[in-house]
Amino acid sequence: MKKVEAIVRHFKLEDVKNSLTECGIQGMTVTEVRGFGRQKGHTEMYRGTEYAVDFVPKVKIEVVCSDTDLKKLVDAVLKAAQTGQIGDGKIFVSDLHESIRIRTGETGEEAL
Amino acid sequence: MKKVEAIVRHFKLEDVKNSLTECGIQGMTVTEVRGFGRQKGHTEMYRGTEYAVDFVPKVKIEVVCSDTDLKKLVDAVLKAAQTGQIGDGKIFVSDLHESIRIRTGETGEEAL
Amino acid sequence: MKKVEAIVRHFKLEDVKNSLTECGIQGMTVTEVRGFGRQKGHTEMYRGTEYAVDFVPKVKIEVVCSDTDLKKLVDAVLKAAQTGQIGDGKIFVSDLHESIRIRTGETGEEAL
Amino acid sequence: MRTFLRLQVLLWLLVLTFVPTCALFAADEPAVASEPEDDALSTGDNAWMLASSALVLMMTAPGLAMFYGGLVRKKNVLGVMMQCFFLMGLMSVLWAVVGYSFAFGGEGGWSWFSFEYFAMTGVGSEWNEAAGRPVTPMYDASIPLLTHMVFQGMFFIITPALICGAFAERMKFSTMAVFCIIWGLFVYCPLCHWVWDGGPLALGVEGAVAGGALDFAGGTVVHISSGSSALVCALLIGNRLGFGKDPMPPHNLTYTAMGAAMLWVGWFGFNAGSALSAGGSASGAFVATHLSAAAGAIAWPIMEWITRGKPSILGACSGAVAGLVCITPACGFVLPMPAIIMGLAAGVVCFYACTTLKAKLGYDDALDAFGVHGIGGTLGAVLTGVFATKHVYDGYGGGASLGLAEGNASLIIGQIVAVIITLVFSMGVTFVILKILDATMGLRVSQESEVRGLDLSEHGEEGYIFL
Amino acid sequence: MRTFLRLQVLLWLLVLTFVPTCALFAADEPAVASEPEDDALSTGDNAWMLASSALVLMMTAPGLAMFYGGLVRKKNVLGVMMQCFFLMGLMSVLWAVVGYSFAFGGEGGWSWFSFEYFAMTGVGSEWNEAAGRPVTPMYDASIPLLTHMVFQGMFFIITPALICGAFAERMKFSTMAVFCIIWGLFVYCPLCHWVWDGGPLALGVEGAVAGGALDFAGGTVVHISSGSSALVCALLIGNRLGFGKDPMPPHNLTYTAMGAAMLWVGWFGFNAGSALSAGGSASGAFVATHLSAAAGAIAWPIMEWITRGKPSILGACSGAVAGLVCITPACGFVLPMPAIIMGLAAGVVCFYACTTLKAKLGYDDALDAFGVHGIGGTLGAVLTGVFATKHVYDGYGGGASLGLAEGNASLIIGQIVAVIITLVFSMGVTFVILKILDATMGLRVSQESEVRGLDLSEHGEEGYIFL
Amino acid sequence: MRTFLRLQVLLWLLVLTFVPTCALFAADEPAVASEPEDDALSTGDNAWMLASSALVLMMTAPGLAMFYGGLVRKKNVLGVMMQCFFLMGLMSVLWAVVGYSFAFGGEGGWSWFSFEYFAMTGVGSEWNEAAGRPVTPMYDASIPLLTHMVFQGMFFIITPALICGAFAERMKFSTMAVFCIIWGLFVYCPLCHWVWDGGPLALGVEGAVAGGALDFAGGTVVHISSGSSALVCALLIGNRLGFGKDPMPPHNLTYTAMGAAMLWVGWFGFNAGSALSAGGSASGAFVATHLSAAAGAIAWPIMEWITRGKPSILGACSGAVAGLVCITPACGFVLPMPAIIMGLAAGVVCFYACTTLKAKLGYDDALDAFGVHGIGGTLGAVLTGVFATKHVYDGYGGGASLGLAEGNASLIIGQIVAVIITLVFSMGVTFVILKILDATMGLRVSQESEVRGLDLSEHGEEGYIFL
Ligand SMILES: Nc1ncnc2c1ncn2[C@@H]1O[C@H](COP(=O)(O)OP(=O)(O)O)[C@@H](O)[C@H]1O
Ligand SMILES: Nc1ncnc2c1ncn2[C@@H]1O[C@H](COP(=O)(O)OP(=O)(O)O)[C@@H](O)[C@H]1O
Ligand SMILES: Nc1ncnc2c1ncn2[C@@H]1O[C@H](COP(=O)(O)OP(=O)(O)O)[C@@H](O)[C@H]1O
Repeated sequence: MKKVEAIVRHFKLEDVKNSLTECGIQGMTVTEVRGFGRQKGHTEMYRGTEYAVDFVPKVKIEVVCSDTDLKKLVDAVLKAAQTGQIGDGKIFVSDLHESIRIRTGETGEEAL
Repeated sequence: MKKVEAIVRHFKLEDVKNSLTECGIQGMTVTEVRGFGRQKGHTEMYRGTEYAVDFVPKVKIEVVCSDTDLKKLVDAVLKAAQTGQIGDGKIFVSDLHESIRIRTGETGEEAL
Repeated sequence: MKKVEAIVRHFKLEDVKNSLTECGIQGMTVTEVRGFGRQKGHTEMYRGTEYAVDFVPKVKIEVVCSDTDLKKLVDAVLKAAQTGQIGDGKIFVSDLHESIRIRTGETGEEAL
Repeated sequence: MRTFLRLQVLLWLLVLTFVPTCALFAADEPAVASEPEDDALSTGDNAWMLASSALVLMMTAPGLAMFYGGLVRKKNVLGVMMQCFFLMGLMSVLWAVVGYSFAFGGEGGWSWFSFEYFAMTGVGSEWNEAAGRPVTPMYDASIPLLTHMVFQGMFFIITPALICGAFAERMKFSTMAVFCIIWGLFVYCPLCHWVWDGGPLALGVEGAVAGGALDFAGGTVVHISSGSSALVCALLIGNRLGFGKDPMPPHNLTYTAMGAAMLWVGWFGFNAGSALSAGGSASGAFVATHLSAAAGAIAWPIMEWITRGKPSILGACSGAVAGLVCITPACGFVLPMPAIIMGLAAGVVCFYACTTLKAKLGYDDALDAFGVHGIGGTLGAVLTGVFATKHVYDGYGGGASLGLAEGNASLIIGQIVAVIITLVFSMGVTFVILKILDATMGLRVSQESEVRGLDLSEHGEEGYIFL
Repeated sequence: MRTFLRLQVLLWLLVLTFVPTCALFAADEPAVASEPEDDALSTGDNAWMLASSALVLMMTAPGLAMFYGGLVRKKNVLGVMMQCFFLMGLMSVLWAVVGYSFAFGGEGGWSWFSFEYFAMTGVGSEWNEAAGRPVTPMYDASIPLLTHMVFQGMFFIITPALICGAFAERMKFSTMAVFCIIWGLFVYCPLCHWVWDGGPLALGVEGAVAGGALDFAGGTVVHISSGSSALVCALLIGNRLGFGKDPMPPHNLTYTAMGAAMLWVGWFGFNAGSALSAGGSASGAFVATHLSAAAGAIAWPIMEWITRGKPSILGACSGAVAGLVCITPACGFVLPMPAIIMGLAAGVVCFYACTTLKAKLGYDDALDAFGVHGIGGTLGAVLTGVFATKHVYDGYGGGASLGLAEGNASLIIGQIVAVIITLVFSMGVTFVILKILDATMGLRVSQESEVRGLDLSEHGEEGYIFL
Repeated sequence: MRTFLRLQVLLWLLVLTFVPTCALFAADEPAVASEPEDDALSTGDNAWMLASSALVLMMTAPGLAMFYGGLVRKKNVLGVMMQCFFLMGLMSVLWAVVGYSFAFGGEGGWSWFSFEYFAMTGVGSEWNEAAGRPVTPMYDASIPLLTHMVFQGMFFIITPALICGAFAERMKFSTMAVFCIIWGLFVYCPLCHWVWDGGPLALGVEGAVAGGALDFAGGTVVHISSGSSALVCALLIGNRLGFGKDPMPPHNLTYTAMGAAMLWVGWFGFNAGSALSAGGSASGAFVATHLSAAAGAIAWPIMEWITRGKPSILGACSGAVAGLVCITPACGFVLPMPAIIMGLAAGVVCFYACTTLKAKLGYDDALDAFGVHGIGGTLGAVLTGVFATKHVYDGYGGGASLGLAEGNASLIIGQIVAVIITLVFSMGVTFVILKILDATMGLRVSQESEVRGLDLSEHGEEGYIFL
């Protein structure tokens, strides 16, 4: 099994979710994160004091899938999240040792 | 070492924490996440506009442990987090390359 | 490639970010987390009811880097985040299978 | 089940539309050709009473809604705010239709079912042939009956809203609404009638029980009645799921603090407005109110400081409210310095009631409606018998001594008797109402709804969407 | 582009400084030696009017600012609050310089460009040689012109602020400011003049259109004008990006609820203050306002309960506001029970307007400025023609019947004509203004700015930094 | 250490209970048989003054508490709110016991230690044998002394609360409380006495310094005193940890905006209430206040627009407050248009003070108490000398010219001298108090507490629990 972490723009979440469900993914977990990267943040000014806000709000989507589904899934994210502008985000893929469904105790790909 | 990520129901956090500390775990890290899965979200209605809120609030608990502790730990989570209803959550286990305690610079299982 | 997760104190974020950019890191992702560990939380008292708040606010910094940059990076975090007090946090390192830049579709270390 | 609910709701709507429609025609009866009495209207008094009415409405929302809203868990914030807000609508309509008539219509005595002012008959202005202009009926010489009605109507809102603190985070919304209607008509109206409409609990009324009692702005009528009913509610509905096990800290103390501040500000309308005029009595009540709140706001956190090492803002807010509750029956009868003493006493006593006592007894009065309003109101009613003075109010006429501190022991007996009657009556009737509702509609939301929170399960909304 | 903007801004600043400076010297002209008329000043009336003015300002902020602020998405919360707050500054200065003069200066009739009170000439007090003291010009016998000016000035703020609900989350701030200035002078001022300064829409004025209409506190002037203009705005500026596709739930309903409560409280100043005195008329308006709001606050959620199974707090708040809007033109002319009927009607009608109607037509009136203020105001203006009664207001003199319910059909015709004139005039002028602004400044922020949110893109700030 | 603290606290509690108890008996002295003078009470004036008192309390909380609370970091939000709330209690009790007596008791002159009204002696009502009823002592012909006392008492709360902006996020709560007590008695009371109780800074008083000065509602007494003391506090307590390095943006600008709006609304009570009546003077002050706030609310963001390209809501709020501060001393003496000029000036000058000046000097006046209240107050006091006019206030009698704009140069000299005296006195005494407290109790929380935030370390609570 693989764990895919995609860090995408906030307002792309709805699109990515739809795109993933279309290609058969049945579960995912989403976290609010802030990203630092090529995309510059912005400055905010409060009564004459300027703050550089380097971190841009992003959304992290975590999906665990079988090795065979990996490519399909990555492509789905790529398609849905791309705007072509700096700051589109990243996809990170890593190996997963085991996965368990708490409700039933099922393990492995059955648990997804 | 193994990293265990458990995505559980919000109101089970206290129970899981207690169950983990009972079985000797000394540290964990918790994140607010939102999950999408078999458990359906709900619809909210604002002045006649209906929104499907697909993402359900969940809590992600991350624990790093030695390989030997793994089973004990997974069982503890399973026991504490189960309600038997759809939406109980998942446990994901992956391998960890290294862990370091920032305060002392200790590495490996010593750092936990 | 390696994924480094550093859980540090809230008010050290700015320092760690600077220290990382100085050693050439161009991207990172930050999440608000709450940690449980040797550092005790605190008790809050509301109209005579006492609550033990076991979880301490922490910040999780995720950085993906090449295997060669790993040491430099870990040292940078160690230096910037250390106060010597209990609760300084941990660094967890794991292997990464793949990384992709959504904007361009580049993969591997190019994508960082 | 759901169909039943809907039918029920429809019925209400019909009634609510029907009653005023009738009344519309009722009001159309030939105008009486009496002499207008509204020449004596004092614009100064009326200006203050209108401002006070606005202030008292502000107490329920944003005041109480923020105060209570901040104290619950995030998932129930809209639930409590909705209770306050909906009651602003529901109780006001009820008041106009029958409440005011029950409370202030008819003669004195124990019976309170007068339809004198039913559907505002004789309250609104009327074309006066003799004067050749519309004439507004007056309450007494200086303010229109309309002003009195609306000012008192604001009390009819906040009193049941206070009770909501007891069953917060678990009561069914529909049952809450029905409960408040019945409670209003069968607990609030009679008490109001007995105390403020020349009934058997009022001082100086012939045949008053134990000589009658003083209650300037609602120590018995508002606070003891709601506080003691709240205790019954908390006991009958049972503790929140996970009570004593899961942490249930206030989710937004900034709301609680701002709500407490608005309560303080609004209470000036509540108490000084109860003078029903803008003269020296209003000023005296205003000052007493302010000083008692101030004293409470320091006493409670200082108690925390001493016993636990840290003064908290929740303590300061609770203390201020306790001081305000305690001075409510007394504010028009006491001098400034005793007001400070009453505030200090309220801060200390309610602190123990909400911390030690509640913890010992183990009931779940979620937002301490009993601990603050029940205990504080009782304390205030009794202390009124101690500190009321002829220097402020000539209760017995001719400058006779009034309170215990002046050497008269009879007032305090009347006060204590009035407290007991109020306690027994409120708790008894509340018990009966709740038992009936429990058997018919059910008091409590399902366990699943409670875990999800009332915002989603009862109202289908979320308080904050910050993502 | 930016330089142009800056120049423009600088220019304004100059104008704003220049005009008052002139006026300063204008006001320095030799004082007239007339007899002082301010002996008739009623401190009671003035006390109530000053309190009312404060209450009406509170309606715009915190009231409306929280009500609207809570309804938008988090990234635009400061955007709408800033619109409200900035208008408090901008419209007030404009009102003092020319607005008041346009609205209330000169003779009646259609023309409204009077400079009688330009830059407050003749409004402030003046040294009176004969009396040997400064004398304050009076509006009528009982309150100073200054009080009237500032009270009416508060209406000049909130009316355009209401429109902001329609173009929320996408309008350029600079264009919004210019729009409000022009709209104020060319829509609000004439309407105000026609209705409240003895113009051709006022009842009883010679040559009034269709006999004239009644508008106690601004059904036409404030709500129909702003509501219908809001619809034009929503249509011309277009829907928000992602409208109908992305979820756009209110980000903070606790703000919305607290804002609605403050609107309710502030509306007492708005409506009862429109009596311009603290007598029976103010009391009657106060009561009608309260009961209509109350009825609306229960009608809307009960409609939700019936049609969808759950009453929501947003429904209760919307219903209360609808009730308040609806009673605004009527509050000084109707009895309490009809006020309840009007509130119930407003709750039900606006519920359908904001849910079914809007969904069918598909325009994006983000915060329902049209659905609540346009529809509710129209309903109120018409129902005023039904329920206005001689028992409250002797409109035709001699106790002649007033509303349809009393058997007189002529008033309601005047009401309907006034509504139509207001609708056509407001929408027409708004259309022209927006077309011109669209061609010159542009109405809408860039797509990128809209996605980021107005808080950051237009003001460089964030609402909440909770990390 | 902790034991010491507890003892101290206990001591206070004893004193606080003791003093009023004594007073209770003091007030029990035989009533004087003089003729009642309260027949001249004007209910209109009293109605307005009571409403004003409520408005001024609302300025401290929710007003200032939200304004300041939103500006700090999340971890300190309860800290500043608690300071405001606790001061509402503490300063009120202090005022009733000795503050009012010091400020308004005794004769004029520099000395201010009068015990005339100690513990409210002679302030509350008293049984009057001659009249056969309780009689309320009057302040002057039209309002009770009680009303005057409580209205002025609200100023005694907000003035030290303003200072809290300077040492926000790092001051020890206990030291803050002690500081405010001493500061109130040794800075506020004397200034109040000198300016408003016929002391040597009041215009027209024999022997007034440089002819005396005009201060309608507290330019010197409230704003210069608190603003300049705030500067001393900021300097002596030192910068916040990480100041200039870590970002410290306002954590909740929605609170700040709503707080500013409430300050604006409440300021009507502050300024127009300072007329102590509801006549033309109150109306004039009300209008001047509103227009100056409005002008400030546009001037500051327009400055930002010009210099930085974006107007911000924090700018609009800051500008409104600056305008309000600036008009405070002048509001009862100037015409509407000059009020606009003063507001514009305040907006521009305070903008530079808070941005350029502060940045250059590098002190950490966290919430700009000095930049807004110190600078704005000084500007206002000086401009009062320019724009005060005989058309509004006949300061010298017989219609003699008043301000510089009318050709009289002597007033402005008196104003400047009064400003200098206030500045030197306030800063000097504040310096001494702080030095003593630093040596005894310590001013600042530990570094660890500061990092954790005052909410947890000083009060053991959290502002928001949103999980
Ligand atoms: N090395 C990295 N490790 C972890 N997260 C990263 C890394 N580099 C970038 N990110 C995440 O990806 C987001 C987008 O990266 P950015 O450099 O701004 O744009 P792009 O990927 O289009 O070049 C960042 O905001 C950050 O959250
Ligand atoms: N493939 C997945 N990858 C990541 N997280 C998942 C995945 N499937 C489910 N989850 C997480 O697990 C939670 C519970 O899953 P759900 O399907 O609702 O219930 P159950 O596991 O009992 O069948 C989801 O809310 C989501 O956070
Ligand atoms: N086994 C673990 N798994 C995951 N996170 C951990 C673990 N142990 C500690 N942490 C994280 O590290 C933080 C610091 O740990 P703590 O024991 O308090 O201090 P120290 O590392 O200095 O001994 C914790 O708050 C928690 O977030």
